[in-house]
Amino acid sequence: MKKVLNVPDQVVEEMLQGAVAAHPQYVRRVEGFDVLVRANSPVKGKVGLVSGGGSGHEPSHAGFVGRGMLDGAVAGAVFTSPTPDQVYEAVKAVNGGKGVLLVIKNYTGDVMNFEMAAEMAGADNIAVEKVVVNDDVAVENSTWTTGRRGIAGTVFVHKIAGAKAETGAELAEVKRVAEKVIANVRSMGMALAPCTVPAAGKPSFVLAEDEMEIGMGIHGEPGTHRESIRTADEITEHLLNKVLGDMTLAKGDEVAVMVNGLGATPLMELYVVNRKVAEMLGGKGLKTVKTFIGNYMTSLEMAGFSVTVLKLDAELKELLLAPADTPALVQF
Amino acid sequence: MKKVLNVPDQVVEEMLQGAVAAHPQYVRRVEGFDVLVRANSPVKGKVGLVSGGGSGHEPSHAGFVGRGMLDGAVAGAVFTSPTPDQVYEAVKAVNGGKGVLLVIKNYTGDVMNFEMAAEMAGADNIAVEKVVVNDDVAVENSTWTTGRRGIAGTVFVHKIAGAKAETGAELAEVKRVAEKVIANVRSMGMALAPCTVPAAGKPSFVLAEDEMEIGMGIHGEPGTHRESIRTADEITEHLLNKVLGDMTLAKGDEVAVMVNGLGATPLMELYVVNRKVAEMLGGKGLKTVKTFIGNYMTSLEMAGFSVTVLKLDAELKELLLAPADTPALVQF
Amino acid sequence: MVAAIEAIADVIFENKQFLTDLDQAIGDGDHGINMARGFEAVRTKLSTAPPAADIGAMLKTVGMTLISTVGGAAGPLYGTAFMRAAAAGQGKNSLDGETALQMLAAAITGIKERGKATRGEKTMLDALEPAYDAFAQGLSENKSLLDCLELARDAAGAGVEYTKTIIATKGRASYLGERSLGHQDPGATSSHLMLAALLAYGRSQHQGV
Amino acid sequence: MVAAIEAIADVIFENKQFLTDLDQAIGDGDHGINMARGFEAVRTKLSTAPPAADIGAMLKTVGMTLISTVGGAAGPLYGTAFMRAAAAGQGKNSLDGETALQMLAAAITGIKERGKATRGEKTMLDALEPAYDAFAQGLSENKSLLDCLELARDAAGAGVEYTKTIIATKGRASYLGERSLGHQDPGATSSHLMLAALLAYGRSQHQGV
Ligand SMILES: Nc1ncnc2c1ncn2[C@@H]1O[C@H](COP(=O)(O)OP(=O)(O)O)[C@@H](O)[C@H]1O
Ligand SMILES: Nc1ncnc2c1ncn2[C@@H]1O[C@H](COP(=O)(O)OP(=O)(O)O)[C@@H](O)[C@H]1O
Ligand SMILES: [Mg+2]
Ligand SMILES: [Mg+2]
Ligand SMILES: [Mg+2]
Ligand SMILES: [Mg+2]
Repeated sequence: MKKVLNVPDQVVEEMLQGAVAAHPQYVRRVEGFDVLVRANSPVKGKVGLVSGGGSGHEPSHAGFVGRGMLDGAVAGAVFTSPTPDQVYEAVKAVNGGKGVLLVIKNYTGDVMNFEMAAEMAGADNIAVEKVVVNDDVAVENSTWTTGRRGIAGTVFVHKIAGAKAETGAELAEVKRVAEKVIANVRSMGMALAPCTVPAAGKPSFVLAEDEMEIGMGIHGEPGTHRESIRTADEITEHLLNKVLGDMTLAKGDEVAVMVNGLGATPLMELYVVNRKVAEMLGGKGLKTVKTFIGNYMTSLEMAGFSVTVLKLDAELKELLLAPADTPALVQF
Repeated sequence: MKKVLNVPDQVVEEMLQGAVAAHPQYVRRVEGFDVLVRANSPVKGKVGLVSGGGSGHEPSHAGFVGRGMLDGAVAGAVFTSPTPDQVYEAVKAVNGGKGVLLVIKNYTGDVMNFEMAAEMAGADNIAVEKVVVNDDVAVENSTWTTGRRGIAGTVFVHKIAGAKAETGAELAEVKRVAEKVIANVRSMGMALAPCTVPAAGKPSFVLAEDEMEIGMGIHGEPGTHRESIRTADEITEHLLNKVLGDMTLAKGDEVAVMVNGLGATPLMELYVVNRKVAEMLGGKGLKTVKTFIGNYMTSLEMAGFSVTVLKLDAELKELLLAPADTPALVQF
Repeated sequence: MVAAIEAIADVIFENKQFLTDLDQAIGDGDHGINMARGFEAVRTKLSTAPPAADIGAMLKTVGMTLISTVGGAAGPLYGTAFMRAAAAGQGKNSLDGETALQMLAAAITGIKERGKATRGEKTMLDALEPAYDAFAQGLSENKSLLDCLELARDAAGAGVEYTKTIIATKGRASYLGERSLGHQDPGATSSHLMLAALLAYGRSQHQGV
Repeated sequence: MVAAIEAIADVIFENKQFLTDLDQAIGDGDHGINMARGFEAVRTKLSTAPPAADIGAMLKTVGMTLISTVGGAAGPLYGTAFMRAAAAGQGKNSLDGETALQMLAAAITGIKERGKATRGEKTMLDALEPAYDAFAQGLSENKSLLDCLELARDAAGAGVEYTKTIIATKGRASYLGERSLGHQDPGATSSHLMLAALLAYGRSQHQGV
């Protein structure tokens, strides 16, 4: 395990300290908890947005805490959902009187822990609603699974629901918009090389020198299959076809795109991927309103990427393009 | 070599196509050249800023083309300085009548190629000035070397000289400010694992499983020495002490910090590093005005990081905090 | 009773790597790490707070500690299980077979309510429900508490083996579809280990007396 | 003369990996890749454009092509070298020893002006300057053009060996300080290879006649 680390068990604590030191203008720590909230939390008269999950997906989620996106982010142990008491603290810290929306990635542990937190907050008479993001088309959404996983598409939920909350909308409205994003966003990823959870000390899976995993999850969960590495264009075509195959899009429709690096894949390669993405979407007569490219939802130092497409309507487009000011996403 | 690639020889071309497709609001391609300039270039009445170098350092430099930073970026082959004709095209494309400043990283090849371009532009009566960034304290600045290398500190030159140019300042003024940044910025890096130049197909160096290289250059040039991996705090302390040892800083001075990932090092680890950086700077009574943390000057998928400190005065601080709107750095 | 919990904690520490490896095969490779973190906290808690004679009170502490330190899927599930067992064991200073069975039943109900899984989905329930059945059977045959626990442990062990033969439809392993076949479930394994540790502890006490 | 350039191109292609490996040891591992890319472009250029009988015109094409395709340190240096040699050879359709010497001198001056290095700094100059001296010496002894070239090639080869014994103070290898000792300079090596290729080409022509 080659990492820049002190004590593996302390990595989340030290990361949070380093993040607060780096971004004091954006975030502050909820004392005693692994929770970062906006420096000016709670924002009165605004629905609070809380997300979180296991650590190791940085900049998700704390990197998106700030104006126009999240109010709070809860950091679990690496790749492990945070516990209910932590989420509960985040909810209390960001509640500005209009209630709190929890944005949960669809994993059994995350859903249960956030639900328990919602029950605790409910007992305090804080209005709490939740949405569960499940954009990963690598997993079949059938009664035979716990449903599709939540991956990079979650960032679009943060951005758009966050912009809606910033308008002063009510909790139900913010939730409606978040659910509209979830209904319209699909992603799929692949991995070339694994990552190592610090506390585990060894790679979470092994791939041969010429092998890749298609449909890789962001915690190292196996994907749809393994095969020999193919060209960037072939891989991109496969992933994007799977993504588009699960969406209803017509010529002239507007979309937003995210080409997301998993941690160790250089921007150079993501641009090579985006070349093919743009070519394919253009070829289908789709209009790409905005492309996000870089490391948004990572998996420690995993090598690989995911492609996300979000179908826009007038409402989603306006909210997507609204200003945001967070450590990891700033737009005018 | 595990990469998301099509043809290794085409990687720069395909990257540029992907970048233009991703950021049409920011950049356009100078037809026929490996040059990206602002979508609205040339900006009349503004000094043009051109940088560039070998590819493989993304988002440097094209990621910093946009309002408040660069006007143009020239992409050489991977880790190889671009040729004079390419730089010359960039100069012509961004010249808005007030001349052009070339921001060059201090490598023999870069300096020579940019100088030849300046001679070509001079023959066209375009006013061209150049500054050479040499922030890497790993290399001694003696008559026995070609001088310190230019690494991540270059991004501060882009930011601050770019902000100065945006005020409408004259070429000599923009150059003066750029040189002030260069005089006040120092960096040093380390690597845990090498990268592979696509056309070479094999890693540029080899490190044992428990080894790291201190003072690593961003093209895989050897550093000061190799040793067994130490803790994040120990490594950070060593690098930061080297950096500070080459600067004159007094209690109460204001600084800007960059904790820069080389490509494969996750943000989590960079935050762990920043925790120690903040602790050390705070301990010396220095005031950190702004911290940049993430992948700014990479080395393909090299694992490792660099630390940069820029000493600020009132002028540099104001320009550092001025707005910027580019693909890789946006601030209000 | 604190010593019983410590026996459980020890078996988790000993099997931290094993449980993690099992989870690496069909999940995300953290089950042992998560459980060890939780029981580390439990041990600290029980050693700093005055150990309650009331079994219910003590199990409530265990449950709440697990909920706030384990995380992932196992945290809420085992946490809820201990909380529910605590409620069933409230006010008791020692255990009889009937109470133990009620506690086990309450724990299982809690896990099912929280996780919405049923037997046969390749989860901890595939160890715990057979364990309950075996315990109940033993009790109906007037077996001793420890003999019932032995039946329960063996049934849980058989349940672990059974999980190798089925496809996961709950939890992270469900993403694997058919590829989860042949692998034993980490959560079922940790349940089996905890029952085994309880039994070994009980036997050692019994011999000592 | 186009064939002579092609002979140079071939030796570069054959040694692409070798030159790259040398550069990996003390530089950034691209010298062979850069030079091969440049001479690939040169070959294409010469095969599509009508080859000029004028040696100067042809070398100018070579120089300009190298400048616009090689990049790095070697691009401007070799590009300038060929451009300066071109100026010295302008209007000539064939080479005599004196012209060849002048062209070599002009090339070296160009490299020194552009790169501000001198002999002994572990660069291509450590192959080229000894080569020039040997060529001049041969000429003063009334040796033939090819015999002079052979002396030059051998001197360049010795210069390459010499680079192993000195510390680099110019170019990327200078960052290494003492650690550059023991390694031969990639640029000196490519210079030596080009001279060797020129000689081999000349000898083959001479035999053929
Ligand atoms: N819905 C569920 N009901 C019961 N047990 C479950 C459920 N989902 C998962 N589990 C159990 O949890 C175990 C995984 O725990 P753990 O690895 O700690 O959590 P995570 O999957 O969040 O990483 C599985 O092996 C399984 O036994
Ligand atoms: N200032 C200089 N003068 C003469 N030759 C130089 C100078 N700097 C570097 N070189 C030569 O260039 C060679 C390296 O070329 P190359 O690897 O293509 O460029 P880069 O160092 O930019 O990657 C060195 O081996 C050396 O011979
Ligand atoms: Mg987990
Ligand atoms: Mg180079
Ligand atoms: Mg797990
Ligand atoms: Mg080189």
